[in-house]
Amino acid sequence: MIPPSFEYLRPKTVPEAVALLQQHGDEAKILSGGQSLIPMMKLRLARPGFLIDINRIAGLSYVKEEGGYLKIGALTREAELEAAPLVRSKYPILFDTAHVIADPQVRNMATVGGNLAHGDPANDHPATMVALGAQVVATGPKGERVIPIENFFVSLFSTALQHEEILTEIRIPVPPARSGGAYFKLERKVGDFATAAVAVQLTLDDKGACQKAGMGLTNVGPTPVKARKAEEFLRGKKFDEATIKQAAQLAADESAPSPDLRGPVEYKKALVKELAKRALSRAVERAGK
Amino acid sequence: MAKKQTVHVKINGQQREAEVEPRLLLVHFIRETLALTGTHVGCDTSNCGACTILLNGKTVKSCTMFAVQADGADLLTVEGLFQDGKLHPLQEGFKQEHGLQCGFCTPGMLMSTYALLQRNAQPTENDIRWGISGNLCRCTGYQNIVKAVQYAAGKMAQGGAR
Amino acid sequence: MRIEKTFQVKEPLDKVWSFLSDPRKVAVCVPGAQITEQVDEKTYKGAISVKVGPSVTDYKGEVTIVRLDPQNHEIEILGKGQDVRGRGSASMKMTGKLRALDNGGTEVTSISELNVVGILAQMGSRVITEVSNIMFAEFTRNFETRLEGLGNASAPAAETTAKPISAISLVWQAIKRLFSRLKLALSFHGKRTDHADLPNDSRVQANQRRR
Amino acid sequence: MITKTSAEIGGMGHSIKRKEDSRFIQGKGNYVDDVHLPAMVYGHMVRSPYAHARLKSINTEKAKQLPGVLAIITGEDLAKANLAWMPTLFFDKQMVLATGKVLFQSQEVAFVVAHDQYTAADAAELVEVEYEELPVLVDPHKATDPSSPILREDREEKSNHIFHWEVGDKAATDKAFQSAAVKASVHAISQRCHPAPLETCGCVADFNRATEKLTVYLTSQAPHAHRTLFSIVGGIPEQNIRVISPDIGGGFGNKVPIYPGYVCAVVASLTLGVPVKWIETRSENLQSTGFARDYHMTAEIAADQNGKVKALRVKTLADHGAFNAAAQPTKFPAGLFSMCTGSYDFGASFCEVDGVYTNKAPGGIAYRCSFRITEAAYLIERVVDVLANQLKIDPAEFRRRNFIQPDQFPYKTPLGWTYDSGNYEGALNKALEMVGYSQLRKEQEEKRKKGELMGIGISSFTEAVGAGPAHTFDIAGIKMFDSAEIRVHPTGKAICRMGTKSQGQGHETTYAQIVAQELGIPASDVVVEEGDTDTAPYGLGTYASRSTPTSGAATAMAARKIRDKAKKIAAHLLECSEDDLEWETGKFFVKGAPSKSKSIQEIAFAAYTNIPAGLEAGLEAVNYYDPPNLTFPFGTYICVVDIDKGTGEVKVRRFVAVDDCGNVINPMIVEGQIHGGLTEGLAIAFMQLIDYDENGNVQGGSFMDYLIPTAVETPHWETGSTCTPSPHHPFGAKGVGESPNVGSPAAFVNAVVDALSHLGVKHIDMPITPWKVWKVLKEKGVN
Repeated sequence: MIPPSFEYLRPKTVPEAVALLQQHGDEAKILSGGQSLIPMMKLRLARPGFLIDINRIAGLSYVKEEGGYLKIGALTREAELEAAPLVRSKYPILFDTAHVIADPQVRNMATVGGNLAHGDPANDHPATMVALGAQVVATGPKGERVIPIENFFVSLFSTALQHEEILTEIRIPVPPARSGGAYFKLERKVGDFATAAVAVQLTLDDKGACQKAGMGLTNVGPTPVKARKAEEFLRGKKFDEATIKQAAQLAADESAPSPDLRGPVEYKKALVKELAKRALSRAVERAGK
Repeated sequence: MAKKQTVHVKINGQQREAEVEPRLLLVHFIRETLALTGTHVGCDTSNCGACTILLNGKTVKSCTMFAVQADGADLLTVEGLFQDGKLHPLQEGFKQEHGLQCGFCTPGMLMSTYALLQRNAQPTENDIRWGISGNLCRCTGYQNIVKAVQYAAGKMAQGGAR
Repeated sequence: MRIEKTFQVKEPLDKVWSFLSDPRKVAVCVPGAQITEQVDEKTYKGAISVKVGPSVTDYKGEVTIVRLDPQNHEIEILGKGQDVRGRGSASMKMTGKLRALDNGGTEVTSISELNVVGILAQMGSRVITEVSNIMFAEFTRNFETRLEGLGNASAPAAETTAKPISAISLVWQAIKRLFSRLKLALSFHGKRTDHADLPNDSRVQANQRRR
Repeated sequence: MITKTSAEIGGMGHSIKRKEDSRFIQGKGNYVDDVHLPAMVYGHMVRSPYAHARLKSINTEKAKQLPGVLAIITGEDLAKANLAWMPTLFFDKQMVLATGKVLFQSQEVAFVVAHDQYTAADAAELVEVEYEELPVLVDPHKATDPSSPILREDREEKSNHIFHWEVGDKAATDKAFQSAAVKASVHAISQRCHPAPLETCGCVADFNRATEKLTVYLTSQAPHAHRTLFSIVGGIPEQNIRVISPDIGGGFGNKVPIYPGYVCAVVASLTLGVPVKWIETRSENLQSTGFARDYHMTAEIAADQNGKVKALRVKTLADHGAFNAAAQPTKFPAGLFSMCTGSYDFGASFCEVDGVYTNKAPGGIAYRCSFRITEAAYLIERVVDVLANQLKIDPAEFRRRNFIQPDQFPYKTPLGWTYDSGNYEGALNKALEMVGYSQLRKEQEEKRKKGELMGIGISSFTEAVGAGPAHTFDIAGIKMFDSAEIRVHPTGKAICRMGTKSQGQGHETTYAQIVAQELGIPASDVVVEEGDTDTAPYGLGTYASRSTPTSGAATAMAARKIRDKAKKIAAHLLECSEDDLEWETGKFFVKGAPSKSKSIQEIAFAAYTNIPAGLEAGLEAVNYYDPPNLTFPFGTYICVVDIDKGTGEVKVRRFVAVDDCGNVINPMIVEGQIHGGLTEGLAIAFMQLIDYDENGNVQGGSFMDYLIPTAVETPHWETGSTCTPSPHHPFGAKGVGESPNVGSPAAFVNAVVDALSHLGVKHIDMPITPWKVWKVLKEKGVN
């Protein structure tokens, strides 16, 4: 499998990269981890005329807490996220998510930024970031702008990023005490896209009831699905079995999967419900610790 | 054709350079340009891992990277495992425990498990299975590969470390 | 795959029929499509560009009126295109039926069947249904919008002119309409200049194609 | 019994480490894609995106103008040389490059040759092909409908029906069914799948204009047969063709047929006079070369109240795709499918198979099995479970009641096979014991009370391997013997060449062990060479687990010839009569005077330095071995699964495999073969499927959707063995490489069905995906 020809550009800074995007317009494409783009180029399903390789831009790879946010540099590799002590200790949902993305080699190259910017509803971070209420920082000719995650995914493979913009950072509000999250994914085998997956992030109040709930669903719609009804339903509720079940049902109702080789619509909806139950239970357990 | 670019790499300890088209895949650079054919191609879709190499110490699928991206990088392929006149304990382990049959996936498996042992010197069976989950094998059923890695881990713990 | 949709418009049946029975008018409701030439009474040449994320597939082909039944106000249109790179084809069969409503309006029923053959169907099985859904949704919305605008003098003149049709202007109108109303992932080729004059919100749509 | 040699000799039964490994672990294997010849150029195939279309025109002008493009070959070009079509391995023909019509998606349409593979790929895209799409036939059940298009216009018979084949006594079988107290049936599909060895197919064709010699480096499981076919089809004198099968990265049946890409590369090299390399991509491999199975089967059993089976009736529809390229050398259209009576003592039986064409890739190759025996084993092991369940008899007990008994061997089956030896109950008992069967059944009962789903599946299969006796098996008329040639050097070391070809089975080690066993030359002193048709004796290759039963036997027979000659030399050296000599591993000694002996090494030296009068110099022998019968390995596999009711996921908790392949050459290698075969069985049961949508688009045409299990999905295998030697094989071996793939699918499926049997579930078709299980659970009101 041989990719079509392209010009390769390797900017050293974000402004340089943005300028290249402006210069080459529609023909240009950002190369980050390349683990989605390069396979498509090899199949000749994608044929950008210019590849702007941003991997050598310094300062875009980090995982740190700052100003009330967990900040993840767009070029942070999935494997780095998975291994980050801060993620392991405080953001188990991110560890859950990174761990089930593709396979070890792909995770060494694939970036968190790319996983979001590709706009693929089957990618794993989008749902998790939806659950976490993250923000995406886009850098363009006029500088940075912050896009709330719920406005970021526009349609299948399309995001709110403008052509001249590069996704540079992901910001996740540092969860308050008594918070917990989990990501549950069913895949046909390691390395596959999710048949369905559910991300849940909860904050409990001092009585153990739900103060805040975030739920995102993977690969059950043209964009990652924010399960708003389930989130609203949970607010103020105690997490008993009936509540969890009902919230899971609401999430399933909000999903809009398409049939494919992974299963029919009916199954995928049922799977959302089942995985939502499990993710909610695990999130409650983690929040309670 | 896009204009050629010069790629410098250090591969298995040796400096090499070549002029390449930007679209040249790293795996073809290694196999064709540098004539190191131990690294294999088993699929087109980044699934099989036969092309796994180490790039700056991390495993990558060299079929899913362009050679130009590796400019300036330190690469290790299966040909670089044999050092100081000795097989790497993993190479020994694969032979001792019958961790290979047709041998086609073996270079990729060796590179993935090499990286695994670097970050986890005493992996459990589960760690090993997840560690090689980006490498497909059609012959062994993986069980003896797991044993081969355990063999190497044991040997390295006894001081054969590399 | 097959999608059936029924909707109502205020315009009277005759007017709707004159729109529906003209493939040049219907074709431009298909996202990314353009009619480039009329071959004969029932056959037109056209092109369509389907974009899914970073992938773009351009099809060239024909639109044919398979069946035209003015008595019952039914039409069957078949659009078939081959990938310009020889990697497959796509075809869509659209059956449209009209029924006069008591309130003077018209009920439109459209049944669409889409078949995709080749590499997209092989490699894109994960997204093909989703893409089709989006395309159909766009098509139906355009169709409705066009019908609603029937009485409107601002309807593109090109649609009523005979062959050859100005592909660029036609597509351009379609793009404007689409972008001004819709959020969609499919975007459209057409040798347009730039999108500087698009309304602000549509610019976002037109631009988010690379990553 | 086999005399066990010392570890230093490393004869049979020793788990010596593999000789071939040293190069593989150092990245020094030599696979076809590693072959790099001076001035070599590259081929790229243009393929049809359509499953069925008329070819209206091919315009190669734009492609030819691309710098670096050397040639573009089309079907019309080949037709001029009468090469547009080639024979398949089963009395049909196949288009090399399409003329007139294309009949399946990804069919070969044109072959582009360029200086490098990147340019070739670019040029392939510039070849403009105009098609007119035709109605597509995907469902084999509709193949003979009058409304379906006729696919093969080249055939005289205007029908999509290829063959009808039946075997057995229909009248007696029907009668047995009429009077039967109990009947059970199952409709089961052995789904279309693909062997998908990790190395795809490919070749380097190198025609030397000066010597007029064509050398083809080929991913071939049968290099000699391929040489002959190249000669017959291409009209090149056979002595001018040399096929070299270098290291092969797995075959599993995929590399038995000849593919259009090979022919095109040869034609291109003949035309251009330079070496031409063509290597398949993975998608091309899955979409166009040798698929397997696609048998749609119904089995019915008639039995008495006690669960004693009486008769078996089988009806099967075989989907062969666009060309019948079944790689099978029997004279029966469905190969060994009539082995479907399995391990059980049936009375009357009847089996019929109909083959049809559809708009799918051609093939019907034997994927890690003898021709169609996996389908047969799966069917019988499935239907006996259905009957056992119907009669509420434990499936282990049911099998025990119906097994062919050890004293019945050699056993003639009602469908015409003669099994050499077996002890089915022995293997069953061992497996039951290893797995702790009665305890598991108790656990299952308790779990059911709690609403948990756990299942135990048994498969007591009989395999048939080692094709084959020449009276039944041939390829294009060439009888299916196989060969070995042993040369002992003056220093007592040896080289051994065979007609087979390892693809990972470890021949370089195991054949050396046979020589070691027979001649006492240490295995480490024996080099084994295969795959070069200029040096190796003629043979039919490696598939159908035939290497040990045929070339292995030939090795022993050739070694025995050498021993006979060595005896003459030893008598000469020891100045005694041959009758006074006795053989002990590695030496002849004078009876009653063991100190008077000559080692094989001393004898070898003498064979070149001190030859007795009247004897030719040298110490070598060749043997072409035609086995008197197939060998019939068997075993019992037991699988334990747990089912997640919420998601439908099946987890294989345990899997016990007890195999009986007779006497074992290298237990380590046998165990490795079993691990691998079980893993492929797992994949077939739960993952692997080449499907087609209604337009004939391949679904599962890449590793994104053709699912190969990773180490994470693969369970830990528990292996055991019994030993019932083959009575007719020179050292009692039977062959084993494929048993696990033949026997295991039924064990997996039986386990899943067993977990759900209390809900009234009788059968679920493979691959058993989570959503299929979930759907069944939903229908049964479980979730």
